Amino acid sequence: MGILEVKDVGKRFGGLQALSNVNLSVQENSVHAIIGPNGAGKSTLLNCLVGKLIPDTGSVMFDGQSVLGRAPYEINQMGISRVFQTPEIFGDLTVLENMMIPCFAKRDGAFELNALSAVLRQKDILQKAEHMLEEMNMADKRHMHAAAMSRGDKRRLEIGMCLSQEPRLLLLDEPTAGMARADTNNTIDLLKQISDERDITIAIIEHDMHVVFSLANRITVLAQGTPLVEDDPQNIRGNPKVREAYLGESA
Amino acid sequence: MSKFDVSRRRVLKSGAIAGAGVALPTIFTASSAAAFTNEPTGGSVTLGFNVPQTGPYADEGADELRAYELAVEHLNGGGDGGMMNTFSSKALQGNGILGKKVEYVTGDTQTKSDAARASAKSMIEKDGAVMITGGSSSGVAIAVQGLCQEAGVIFMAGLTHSNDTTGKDKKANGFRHFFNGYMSGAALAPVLKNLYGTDRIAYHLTADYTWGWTQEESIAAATEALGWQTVNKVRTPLAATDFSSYIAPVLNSGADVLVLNHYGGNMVNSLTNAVQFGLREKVVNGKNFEIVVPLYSRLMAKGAGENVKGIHGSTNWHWTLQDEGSKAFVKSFGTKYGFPPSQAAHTCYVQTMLYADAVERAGSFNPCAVVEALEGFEFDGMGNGPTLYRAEDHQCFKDVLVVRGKENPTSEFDLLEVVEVTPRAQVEYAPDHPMFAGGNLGACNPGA
Amino acid sequence: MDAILLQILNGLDKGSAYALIALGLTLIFGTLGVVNFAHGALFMIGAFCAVTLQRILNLSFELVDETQKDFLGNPLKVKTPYVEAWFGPDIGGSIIDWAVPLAILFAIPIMIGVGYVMERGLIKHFYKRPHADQILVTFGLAIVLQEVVKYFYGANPIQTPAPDALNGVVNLGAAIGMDIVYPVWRVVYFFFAVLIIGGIFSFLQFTTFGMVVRAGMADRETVGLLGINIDRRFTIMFGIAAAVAGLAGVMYTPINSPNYHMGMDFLVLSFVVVVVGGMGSLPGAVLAGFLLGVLESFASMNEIKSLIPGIDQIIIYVVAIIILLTRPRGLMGRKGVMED
Amino acid sequence: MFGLDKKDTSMLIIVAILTLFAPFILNPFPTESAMAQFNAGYPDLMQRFVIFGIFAIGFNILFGLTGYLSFGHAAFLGVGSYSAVWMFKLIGMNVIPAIMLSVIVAGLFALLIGFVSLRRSGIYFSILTLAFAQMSFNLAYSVLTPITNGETGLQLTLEDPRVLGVSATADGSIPVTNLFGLEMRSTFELALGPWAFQFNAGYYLCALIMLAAFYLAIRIFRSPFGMMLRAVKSNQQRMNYTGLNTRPYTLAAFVISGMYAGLAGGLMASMDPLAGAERMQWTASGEVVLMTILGGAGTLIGPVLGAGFIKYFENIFSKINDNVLHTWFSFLPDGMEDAVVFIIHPFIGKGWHLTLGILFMLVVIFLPGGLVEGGQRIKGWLSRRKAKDSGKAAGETNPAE
Repeated sequence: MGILEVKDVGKRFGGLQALSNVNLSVQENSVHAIIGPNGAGKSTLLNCLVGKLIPDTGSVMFDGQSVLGRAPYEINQMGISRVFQTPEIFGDLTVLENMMIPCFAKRDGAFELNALSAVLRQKDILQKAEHMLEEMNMADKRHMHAAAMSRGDKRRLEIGMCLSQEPRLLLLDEPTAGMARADTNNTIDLLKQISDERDITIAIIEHDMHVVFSLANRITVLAQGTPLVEDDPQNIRGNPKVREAYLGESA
Repeated sequence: MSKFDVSRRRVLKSGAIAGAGVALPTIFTASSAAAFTNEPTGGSVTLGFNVPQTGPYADEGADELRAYELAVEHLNGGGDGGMMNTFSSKALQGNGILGKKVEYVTGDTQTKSDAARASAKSMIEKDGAVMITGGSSSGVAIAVQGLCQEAGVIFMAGLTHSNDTTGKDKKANGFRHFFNGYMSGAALAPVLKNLYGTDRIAYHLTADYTWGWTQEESIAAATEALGWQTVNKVRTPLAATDFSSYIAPVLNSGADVLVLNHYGGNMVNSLTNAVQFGLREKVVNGKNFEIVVPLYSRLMAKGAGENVKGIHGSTNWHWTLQDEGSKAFVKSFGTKYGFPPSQAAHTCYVQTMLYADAVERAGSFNPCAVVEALEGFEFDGMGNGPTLYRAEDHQCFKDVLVVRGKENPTSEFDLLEVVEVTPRAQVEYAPDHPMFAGGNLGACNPGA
Repeated sequence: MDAILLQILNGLDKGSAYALIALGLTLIFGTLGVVNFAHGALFMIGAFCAVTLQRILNLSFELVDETQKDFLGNPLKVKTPYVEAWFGPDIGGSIIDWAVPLAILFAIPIMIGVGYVMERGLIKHFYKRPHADQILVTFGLAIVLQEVVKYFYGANPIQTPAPDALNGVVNLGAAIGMDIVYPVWRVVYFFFAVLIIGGIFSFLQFTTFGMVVRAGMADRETVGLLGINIDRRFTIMFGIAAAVAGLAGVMYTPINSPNYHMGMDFLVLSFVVVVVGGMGSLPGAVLAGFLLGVLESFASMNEIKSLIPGIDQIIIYVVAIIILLTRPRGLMGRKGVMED
Repeated sequence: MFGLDKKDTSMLIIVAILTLFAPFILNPFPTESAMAQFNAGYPDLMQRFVIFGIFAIGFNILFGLTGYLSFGHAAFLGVGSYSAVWMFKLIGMNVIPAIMLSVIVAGLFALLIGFVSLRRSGIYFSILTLAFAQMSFNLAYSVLTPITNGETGLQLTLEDPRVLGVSATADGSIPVTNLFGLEMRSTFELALGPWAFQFNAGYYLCALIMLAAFYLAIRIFRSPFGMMLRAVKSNQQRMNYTGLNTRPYTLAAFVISGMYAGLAGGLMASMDPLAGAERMQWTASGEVVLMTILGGAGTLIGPVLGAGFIKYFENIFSKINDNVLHTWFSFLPDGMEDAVVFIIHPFIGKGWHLTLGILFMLVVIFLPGGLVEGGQRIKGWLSRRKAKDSGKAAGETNPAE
């Protein structure tokens, strides 16, 4: 039994069957990549997992509980954090504040009217956020406006924000899209480090094969809205069906 | 414009040397040595002219302000003296009021109760005004009247036509020279009877706020007393600009008279729309369809242009009147500004004169003394024939004019013609008349 | 039945004005991304183009007539318009009579000019600024424009009648055996509005210029990358939007005498119309304009008013609330436009 | 101090000093001088400054922090005023219960409207709030007249029951609003040479309440809640995917700012017991938006400055007339005097709207951050100059930055 179980999920947009019969099982503490050509339904599937879309059929269970019908913030509180394709951070806030917000969410839940105590008095949160910044190697940027940082730093910050919530499952949506090679490699190293050091499951949607094969220990290939195959990286690499559907096309 | 009128300017200049008033404003002081609010102690006295300077009634407000400036000039002995010469009371000497030079401050009511009160308060608190006057709507008049009562200064209402001003919202410190909805009805009814007969069916369109309601009530009561039926009374939103959807139902209602209880921009638009829909060419029940606008204003009639021709209504005063007072006023106003005064200008001028005269006769600016001097005061020579300031409700009783839109105007000011001067006796009513009941003058408040 | 038909006509007529103003607002918003609070002022300026032309045509020379007296007893100065003196009283008189339709020709260049100056001189600098700043600056401009008009024309409404020939009523129901009497000018106004709306839509649909503008509305950056000078076209669109508002104003003057704050009266309503239609959607703006016009007319029927007192005061807002709660982005709005 | 950091504390102290000494600061010109026209130190205007300051501070908690632009906030102010006046009519003339009721009623009203309107964001939210407020205004003006007294505004009368007070005083007038016997209108006057200063009880009550409201706003700005609100403005998507429910945050901000508006409305009625429907019109809602943006949205002090700026123009500029102008320029030769008056004439008195419109445009064009940015620029310029001067004095040994 995996930590995330997707069963028979289907989703239709008007005349387009975006997903059909998707079955997926993500094992605890694995790094599971979902790959597929453009339009294969990767993003749709991801949106079904985090509550942005509700599938027409099937079920999505996280740690034995259904996520269907729950709002994104509820699913997040269950322990799923999401990293976006383009980094989604609080651009108007400082880096430190960015890091504090998930800490508050972890401590206080989805809503807490904490209107009269000063932020600066929240020692536990401050400590945690500072610690996380150091871990992300961003302590020197703590008073910078987040919007002013480079894309690589924003990605780092976003991942750090997700980690500070101590999620059980981290979902990444093409985390290196549009990045320079050096930034990509840094991100790969960071993710490797995370999966090695932490008790965490990572599911990653990715286009870049270099990233996929450096990180994943399990891969699902999606084509035309349905899983083609699920296997180890070695086997995927050699699978002719995959080559035909995906690798050959992108090569 | 007469901005460069030298004589006027000189007066203004000297009049404003100490524009802010000499006496320390003592309004709202719980413990003060003064006998009453803003008691003038120096050589001058400050009056507050609170008129709409912005918003839809700004032109009317500008005309009121011209009248006030003229009145101040006359009180201080400048100009030709205007109606001071025809006024039956001869207490005013042309040397200011009680020998004190008259100065004034101006403010903007914006035709909003709040803004009007703020403006009046600043005149009382900051400038030391001992009397507030002006305004071009009943809501504002009632709000400012309430304020003056609390503050202990006199309020001489400007243009306000609602029954409530001297009815359920009357106040001891407030006085109204202008006529009201009841008087319009009482004056119009006999004329309408002569013109249109006793067998008519009326349809009312009424601006949906207190003034509209009191006028609708007054006109409906007066016409029903003639034997007319009222088929419908429809309330229209104040903010309405296009009245087509209110006019259309009139066509098939069986009514043969449309009464427009609208004022200002509302009146211009509803009348224009009614004429557009061909109501005036219509024949209903074998009779020509007629439109009545109970409260006319020449300034507004201009906006409706051709459409007012032949339409009847009432007004407080009109510049074509040929009595000595009116002639004197039109002459001095026309000479100074180049066009004849409006009824708003007239009532404001008269109110200022009446106040000054009352102070002079009372020998004091104390509001209570002024109230006493004005209550029951009978006068003449101010353009409306013999007039009484009734003690019970502080309403002036005088002749009311029934007017008609003129068919062949000779100038842009010559829009209305007087059909009948309804004598005072015909528009009088008991102070406890049901349309005016429910109020209480209270006691005069000298403040301090 | 007659009553309902009449109210539909009234609604379409009111809707015409709403739709024209909302159309211009949406054009500006869709192309430039600017929330223009001065759009009502453009409508008002258009109306005052008609007033101005009427005044120009009525420019007169004065002759002193000793036989008549003015109100102060001085000899009366008789005024004769130059136009009548030049063309004779008949032709001159009818030129004056047709002042409002003539003002269309007069207003188009003026409004395009006003729009051009506004865009180049002010709005241009606000593309990158927050919407709140755009609102504040255009609101300030609206106040300035209306105060300037008030300074020259006063606060009272000014009558600007339709030509005599178009002043009466027409029985629209004659053909179907019903009695539906309706003012001619209002019928003219409706068809005029339909013409303008149709013109704008076909201009955007069938010309290259329009195609580029539509593409720019959808994705400004991409079109810019194609090497097309999109800014210049947008400036022209601003001029066109100003002209649409101005013409709506010119033609509106015979329906209601114009005054300096008529723009503000329409501003809030037209914003409601635009939003109900859906931000950035031209068909949505037109549809919402007519819809709200018709519903407003129905709500002022006595039968409805007696059922729900005061409904005519609030109908527009009630409809707006219902539509926005059931359709998150108005009738035809696109996702992500002005949602944050 | 007070749980604030040093910077905030000093700002609070400066604001406190400014408000408490306002009767002096706002009356810089001797009563008899021609410039006395510009004095704003009389009770009514001073009260308005602080009351609208409260209104704008509250509005800024919503708009400045969350970015939600409400176009209907005047409705809460109006509801607050009506509640307070009804309290005066039914219960008695003490202002405390009236103000409390207005805050509560406005809060409930805001909860209702906010709950519905916050289902949408951006301009759709703005139009929803506008629609609710315009509905309230239109109904208050017409159908709801029995409750609101329509056009005239809700007033006190001699017939009101006032169960805990008296309907009429011994001398036959309506009793006045008071705080446990201290009349709101009582004013102490101080004449110092040619100057006169007015110290009004009502003003000081308003000022103290504003200081409390300002203090509370600082606390909210610096709290985790305030940070969450800024996060809402910055990125709602990230909020949702960080396990935070934005709706209760925005709703809480909406209700708090509605309560501020209700407080302002209640105070307005306490100073002058009349509640007019125009207080709820969209123009009144627009005014608070303008105050906030003009002063500097999202800054603490900005909205207060904006409120003061607009109210000053409304009350002082509208009262200047040609008469006054001629007094000022009487030192000029006659022709020049007329010319100067002629040029200034369109901008004063009935032209005060024009002046205000022009100033709006100038501020937005040149000071995108509002008046606060103007202040910062002046401060920056001064400190640069000072640095330069001291640098010179030190003989370039201490190079300026």
